[in-house]
Amino acid sequence: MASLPGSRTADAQAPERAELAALGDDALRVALSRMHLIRKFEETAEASYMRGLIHGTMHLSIGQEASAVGTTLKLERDDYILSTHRGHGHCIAKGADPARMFAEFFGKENGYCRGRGGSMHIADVEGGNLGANGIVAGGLPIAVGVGMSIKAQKQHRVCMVFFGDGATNEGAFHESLNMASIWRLPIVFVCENNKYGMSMDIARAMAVPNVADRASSYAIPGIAVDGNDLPAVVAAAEPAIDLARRGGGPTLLECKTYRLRGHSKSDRNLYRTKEEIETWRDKDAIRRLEHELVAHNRFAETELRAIEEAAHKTIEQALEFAKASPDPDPAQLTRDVYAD
Amino acid sequence: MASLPGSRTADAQAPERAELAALGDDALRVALSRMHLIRKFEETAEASYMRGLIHGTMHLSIGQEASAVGTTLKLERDDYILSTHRGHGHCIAKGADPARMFAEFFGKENGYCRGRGGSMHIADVEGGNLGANGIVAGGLPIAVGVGMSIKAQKQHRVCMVFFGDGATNEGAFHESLNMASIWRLPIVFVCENNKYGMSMDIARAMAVPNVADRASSYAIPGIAVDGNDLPAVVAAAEPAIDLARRGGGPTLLECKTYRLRGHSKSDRNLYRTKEEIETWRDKDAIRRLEHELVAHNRFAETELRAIEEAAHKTIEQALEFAKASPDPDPAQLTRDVYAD
Amino acid sequence: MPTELATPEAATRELSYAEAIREGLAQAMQADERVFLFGEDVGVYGGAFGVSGDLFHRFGPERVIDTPISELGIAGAAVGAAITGMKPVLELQFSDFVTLAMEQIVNQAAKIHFMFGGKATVPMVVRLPGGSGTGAAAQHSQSLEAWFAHVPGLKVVQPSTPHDAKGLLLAAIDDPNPVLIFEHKLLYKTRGPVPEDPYRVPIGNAAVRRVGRDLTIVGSSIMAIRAAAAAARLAAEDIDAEVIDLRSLRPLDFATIAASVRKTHRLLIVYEGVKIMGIGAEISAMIAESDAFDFLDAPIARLGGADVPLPYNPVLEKAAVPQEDDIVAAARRLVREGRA
Amino acid sequence: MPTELATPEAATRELSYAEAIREGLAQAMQADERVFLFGEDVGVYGGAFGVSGDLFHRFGPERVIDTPISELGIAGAAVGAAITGMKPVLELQFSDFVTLAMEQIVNQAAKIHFMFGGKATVPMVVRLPGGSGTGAAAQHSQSLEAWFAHVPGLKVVQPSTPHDAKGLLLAAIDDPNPVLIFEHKLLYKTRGPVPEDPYRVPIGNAAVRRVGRDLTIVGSSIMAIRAAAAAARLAAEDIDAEVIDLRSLRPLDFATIAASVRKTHRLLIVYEGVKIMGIGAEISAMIAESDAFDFLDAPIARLGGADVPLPYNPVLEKAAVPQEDDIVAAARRLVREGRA
Ligand SMILES: Cc1ncc(C[n+]2csc(CCOP(=O)(O)OP(=O)(O)O)c2C)c(N)n1
Ligand SMILES: Cc1ncc(C[n+]2csc(CCOP(=O)(O)OP(=O)(O)O)c2C)c(N)n1
Ligand SMILES: [Mg+2]
Ligand SMILES: [Mg+2]
Repeated sequence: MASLPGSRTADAQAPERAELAALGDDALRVALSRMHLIRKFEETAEASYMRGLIHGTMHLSIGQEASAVGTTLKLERDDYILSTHRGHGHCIAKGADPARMFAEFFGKENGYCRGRGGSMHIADVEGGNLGANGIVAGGLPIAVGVGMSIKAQKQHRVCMVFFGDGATNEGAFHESLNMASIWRLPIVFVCENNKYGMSMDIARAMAVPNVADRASSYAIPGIAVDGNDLPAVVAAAEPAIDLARRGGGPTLLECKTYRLRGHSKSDRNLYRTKEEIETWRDKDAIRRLEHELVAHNRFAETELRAIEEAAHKTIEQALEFAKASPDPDPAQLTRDVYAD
Repeated sequence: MASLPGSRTADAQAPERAELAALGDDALRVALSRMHLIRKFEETAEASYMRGLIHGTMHLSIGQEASAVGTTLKLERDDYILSTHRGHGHCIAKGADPARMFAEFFGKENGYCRGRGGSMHIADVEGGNLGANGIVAGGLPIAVGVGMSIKAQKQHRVCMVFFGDGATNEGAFHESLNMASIWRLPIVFVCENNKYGMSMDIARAMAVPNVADRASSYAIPGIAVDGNDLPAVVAAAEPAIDLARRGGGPTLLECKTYRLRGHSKSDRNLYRTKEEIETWRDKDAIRRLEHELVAHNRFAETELRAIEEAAHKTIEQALEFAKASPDPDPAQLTRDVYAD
Repeated sequence: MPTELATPEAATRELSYAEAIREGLAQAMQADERVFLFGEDVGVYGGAFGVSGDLFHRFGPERVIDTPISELGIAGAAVGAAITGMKPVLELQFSDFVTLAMEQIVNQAAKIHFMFGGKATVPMVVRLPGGSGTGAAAQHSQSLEAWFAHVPGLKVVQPSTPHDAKGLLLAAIDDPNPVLIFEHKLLYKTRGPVPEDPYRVPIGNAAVRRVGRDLTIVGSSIMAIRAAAAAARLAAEDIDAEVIDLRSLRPLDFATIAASVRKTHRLLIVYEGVKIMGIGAEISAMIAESDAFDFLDAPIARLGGADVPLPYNPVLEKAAVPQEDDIVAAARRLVREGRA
Repeated sequence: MPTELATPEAATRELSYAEAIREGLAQAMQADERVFLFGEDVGVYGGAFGVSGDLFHRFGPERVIDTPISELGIAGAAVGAAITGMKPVLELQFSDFVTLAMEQIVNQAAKIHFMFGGKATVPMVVRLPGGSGTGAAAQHSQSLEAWFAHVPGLKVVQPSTPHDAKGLLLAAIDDPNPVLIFEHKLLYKTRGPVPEDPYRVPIGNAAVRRVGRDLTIVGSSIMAIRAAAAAARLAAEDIDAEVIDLRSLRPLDFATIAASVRKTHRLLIVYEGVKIMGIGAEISAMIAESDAFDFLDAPIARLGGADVPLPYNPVLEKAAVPQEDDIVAAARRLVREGRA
C-alpha cells in the first residue's frame, strides 16, 4: 500500500526531522550541487534553444530536480539507471559531464552520442546511464533485462529506471513490473509523477489516486513520496535500493512532483492554470531545502551561494566546451549502424 | 478485493443455497443444455481431429464449461462477447449454431467464417459474438472500443470479453482495464483462470494469488469465483453485467477453473501431474451441478439424461451438416480481403 | 468507392495542411455522428502538431477524446468501435509509435473482414505523423509506411498537399476498410488551395503533377513536393520530367506509373523511408515484371533514405534522406548518362 | 565476422532442423555462460515446436527461462540483458507475435548502437517460427521478415536446412548486433547432415544450391527447398536452373545474385511473404538498378504470397503461397515464353 508522508516545512525551533538528520553535510553538498547543476543546465539549454543554437525539441525537468537527485543519491557508480525523454536531471544526477551533454545537444562529435542522439537519447554508458529514451515506457522492459543480467552475473548492482505518470498506462509498465516481481530482480522503478502526461491530467488517465497503488498487482512494495522534498526522497529510495541489492526484489517508488515548464517547446499550457504552476513554484525543491538547511544551521547562506555559483560556473564552461567542439563528419553518416 | 466463495458440494438435507435457488428451472435447463453441447461438441471435434478430418490445431475447454455458460447466461442476445483461442464454449454459450461451427472447422463455405477462419477465429457477428482471437489478450483492447461504441450510441448493451490467466500478463490487459475504468465502459472482463498458460503455472507467472486482485490497479470491482460451480458463476456474473448495463463501469471477474485436456493437440502434459488432472476431473462442473439438482429434487435423473441426449443429438447432426457442406471455391481466394 | 468531388462553385481558400485535415475532420464529424477523433492529447492540447486544434471545443469531450498513453490499447479500441457501428479516427502522436500498435493493426484490423468470412467490417482511420527533418532523432523521425503496404486488408495513403490531406481523409473515413494516413510533420504548415465543401480524393489514384517527356519521377508525401521542385529546376536544363505523386501506397496506382514509363523510358523513384525494402522497391519490381520493362532506356533508379537510423545532428539528418538537390542530380545523371 | 568452419574430421550426422537448432543452442550455452535462452514455454514444455526440448533439464531454470506471455516485455528484456554483458536468445512462439514486440526491436535494439554513438552494443538473437502450411490461419501463419529487412541496425536470416539452422544460429549468437532468425514451422521436422562440432554459417552469404545456365531462381527458407525440387524437375525438361538460397535477407548477398543473373539472363524470385513489398521487390529493384539489368533477356519475375491473409481452409491456404508446381510453371514460362 502506498503511503505519502506529508510534506514538511522547516521549523527552526523543532529538531531536524529524521530524513534530514540522516544526511551528512557531504551528501547534502553533493545533492545541492547536483540540483543546481540540473537547474542551470536546463535553463541554459532553454536559452540556447530560444536563440536557435539548438534544434529539435527538449523536455525540461525544471521543478523535478529533487526527484532525480534524491533517488540516485545512494546509488553506486556502477549501478545502472535508465532514463526518459525528460532525462537531463537523471543524467547529471548519475554523474555525467554537462560539457559532453551540451556537446550532444549541439550535435557535436564529442557529445555523449557523438551528436547522433541529441537530448532525447543521451546515454553515459560508462557512468552507468544506459540512456534516455524517446519512447514513453520504453526503458521499463530494458530494465527487466538489465536486472536479469545483474542476477545472472551475480553482481551486486542495482538498476533504477525512471518513467513518468503517463508511462504507467503503457502495457510495457505492466509487463515489466510483473517480470521484475516474479523473478525478484534488483530494480527500483521510479515513477516521477508530475501530474500530467503531455497534457492529460493523471486524474483523467487513471482511476487510482497514486501510481504506487499499482504495486499491489505485483505484490511488491509501493511507496509514494513528496518528490520535491529531497531528504524525503532519499529516505524513500535508500531502502528500495538496499532491498534490490539484497536480492529482495523490486520496489515501485512514486515521486510526486511537477514540471514548471511546458511539456516541450511547443506547449501552450492550455491544460493547466497559472495558479497551479505558481503553487508548485512555491514548493521549489531547491529553495525549500536551502531554507531548511539554513534554519537548522546546517549550512550558512554564503556556503549555499558558493555551491550554486560553482554549479553555474561549471555549466557556463560546459556550454563553451560544446560550442567549441567539432561537428561530425558527414562522410561518416552510416558509421556505427552495425557493431563489428 | 477478491473474494473466493468456497466451493459448495450438494447436501440433500440442507436447503438449496442462494445461488442455486436464484436459478429457475428453465434457466437451469438452458445452462445444462449448453454445457452438454459444449462438452459433446469438443469431444466430437477432438475425435474428428484424431481421425484426420480436421486440420490445424484446436484448443479445447473441456472442464471449463460452467465458466462459459455461467458468465453468459444473463446476457441478452444483442449483448456482445469477445472470445479467445479457447473459444468454442463461449461461442455455443452465446447461442451459436454448432452445425455452422463444425462447418467452419471443416473449412467449409457455410461455416461461420466461410472456412477462412477455423477454430481460432469463429465469429458469430449476428449472434453478438465478435470473434475468437488467436492473439492472447488480443480481444481486450477491442472490447474497449466496443464499450466506447455502446456508450457513444447510447445503447444498453454490455460487452463481455474472455481471456485466460496467461493473458493478464500482456500489456494489452493493463491498457484495456485502465481505459475501461477511466471511461466507465460497459464491459465485463472475464478471466478464465485455468491455472496455466500453455505450460506456465500462474504461480510462476504472477506474484498475486488471484487475477482479480489486479482490479485494484484500476479501482474497479474484482471478483474471484469457483469457475466450476455454475450457480456461483451466474451469481457473480449477473451483478457485473447489471453494473455495466447501468453505466457503473467494468468489473474484473475471475473464474477459477481447469482445462482437462492439454493446451492444444501437441501438449504432452509435462508440466502437471496426472493426480492434479484427476483432482480436477472430480470437480467436473456438469456432474457436480447435476448431482446437486438431483439431490434437491430440482430435476429427475431421467430429465437430465434427456437434456444430455438432446445435446448429443444436436451435435451429431451438426457434424453431419458440416461433412455434407460445400468447400470454398479456390477461385475466390482473394475475395473479402477488402470490403466495398 | 465514393469519388464525389466538390461542386465547381464551392469556395476554395488557402489553408495549411494541418488546417485542411482539421476542416476535413470537422466536416466528417458534422455530417456523421458515428465519426469521432481520439488519441493522445488531441483534446484541449489540440494535438502534438496542432492538427485537432479547437475541435475539442467545437465537438466536446465525447467526440474528441484524449486517451491515456496506450498505443496498443487505443488501436484496438479503434477496431472495436469500428466493428460495432462507429467510424473512429485515431491519431498516433508520431508514426514511430505504431510499433506499439502493430498487433491490433496487422493481426486484427487488417484481417477481421477476411478472417470472419466478410461478416464484419473495420471502417477505421489511423493518422500517423511521420518523417524526418525536425531534429527529433531516431525514434521520432521514421518513415515506416512501407511495412503496411505489405499487409493485405489495409489501405495506406500519404498526402502531399493540403488539398489531398483533406480529400484523402474524407475518402478514408468513408472507406469500409482500415486506412492508415501517413502525414508528414514538415508539411503541416505548408499552404495550398482547399475547397471549402467536403470532397473526396479517391484512394488508389496517383496524380500527375507535371507532364514531361524525358523521365518519370515518382514520389509521395514530401518527396512529391521535392520532386516537383526538382522538375522545375530540371526544366531550366532542358530536362522535361514527368512527376507523379503516388498519394496512395496500397492500393498502388500502377497503371499511371506504367503509362508514364512507357512514354518517358526512364524512371526515378524517390522516397524518404529507408531505401532497402522501401516503397520504391515494389514499384521498381512491378515495372520490371510488366511490359513497361521493354520501354526502359536506362536502369530504374531509386533514391531512398540512407541505411541508418535518423541522426540528431541536422547536417547528418539532411544527408540521410533525399533532398531536392539529390533528385535534380539523380535525374540529370539518368537522362544524360543513362544511369543514376 | 567469425567464419570458422567445422574441422573436416568432425562427425556429421543427420539431424532434424529443430534438433540442429537445439544442438546449436546447447553448444553456445556450454561454451559461453553469457548465453541464455528464454521465451514462452521454452522450459519444461520444451517450446511450442519442441525446439528447446530437453535444454531446460540440461541447463536448468536460470539458463532456460520460461517467461510470462509478454512479448514486448521479453523483447525489451533481451535488449537490456544484451547491453549489459549477456547474450540472450529469445524465442517468440510464432513470428506473428513480433507485432507486439516491434517497439523494442525496431526503436531500441536496432537503433541503440547508432543512437548512442557506438557506445553500446546489442548482441541479442530472436528466433521466430514463421510461415504457413499448418492450418493455423491468418494470425499464426505470416511471413513478416521483409519488414525487418527495411530496418537498419538489424540482421535477418532465414535458414532452409538443418545445417544452416545450426550454423546461422551460432553466427547470430557471436554477432554483436541484434539478429532475427526466421525459422519455418514446416521445416522443423526436415532432416539433413549436420556437423557435430560447432560451426558458423556467415551472415550475409547466400548459397548456390544448384548451378545452372538457363535461369536463376532465388529463394530462402522453405522456398529455397521448393526451388531446388522444382529445379530437379525442370532439368528433366532440359531447363537448367541455378538455385540460390539467400539465407540472409539483411545484409543481402547481392553479389551472388547479380553474378548468377549475368550468367543466366533470367531471374525468378520466390518467397512466401505477401508478394507486394516482399523481399523479392528489393532484389528485383537492386537488379534493375545494377548493371546486371543489361544482361536480362526477360523481365524479372516474382512469385510471392497472394494478397490475402492466410486462409484456414487447406486448399485455399496452399493456393495462397508458392508451391513447387508454381515454381516449375513460372520457370518454364520464363525460359520458354520469355515472361512468367
Ligand atoms: C510510446 C510513446 N507514446 C507517446 C509519446 C509522446 N510523448 C512524449 S512524452 C509524453 C508524455 C509522457 O508523460 P509522462 O510519462 O507522465 O512523462 P512526463 O513527460 O510527464 O515526464 C508523450 C505522450 C512517446 N514519446 N512515446
Ligand atoms: C500474443 C500471443 N502470445 C503467445 C501466444 C501462444 N499461446 C496461445 S495460447 C497460450 C497460452 C494462453 O494462456 P491463457 O491466457 O491462460 O489461456 P488458456 O490457453 O489457458 O485458456 C499461448 C502462450 C499467442 N497465441 N498470442
Ligand atoms: Mg508526467
Ligand atoms: Mg490459462
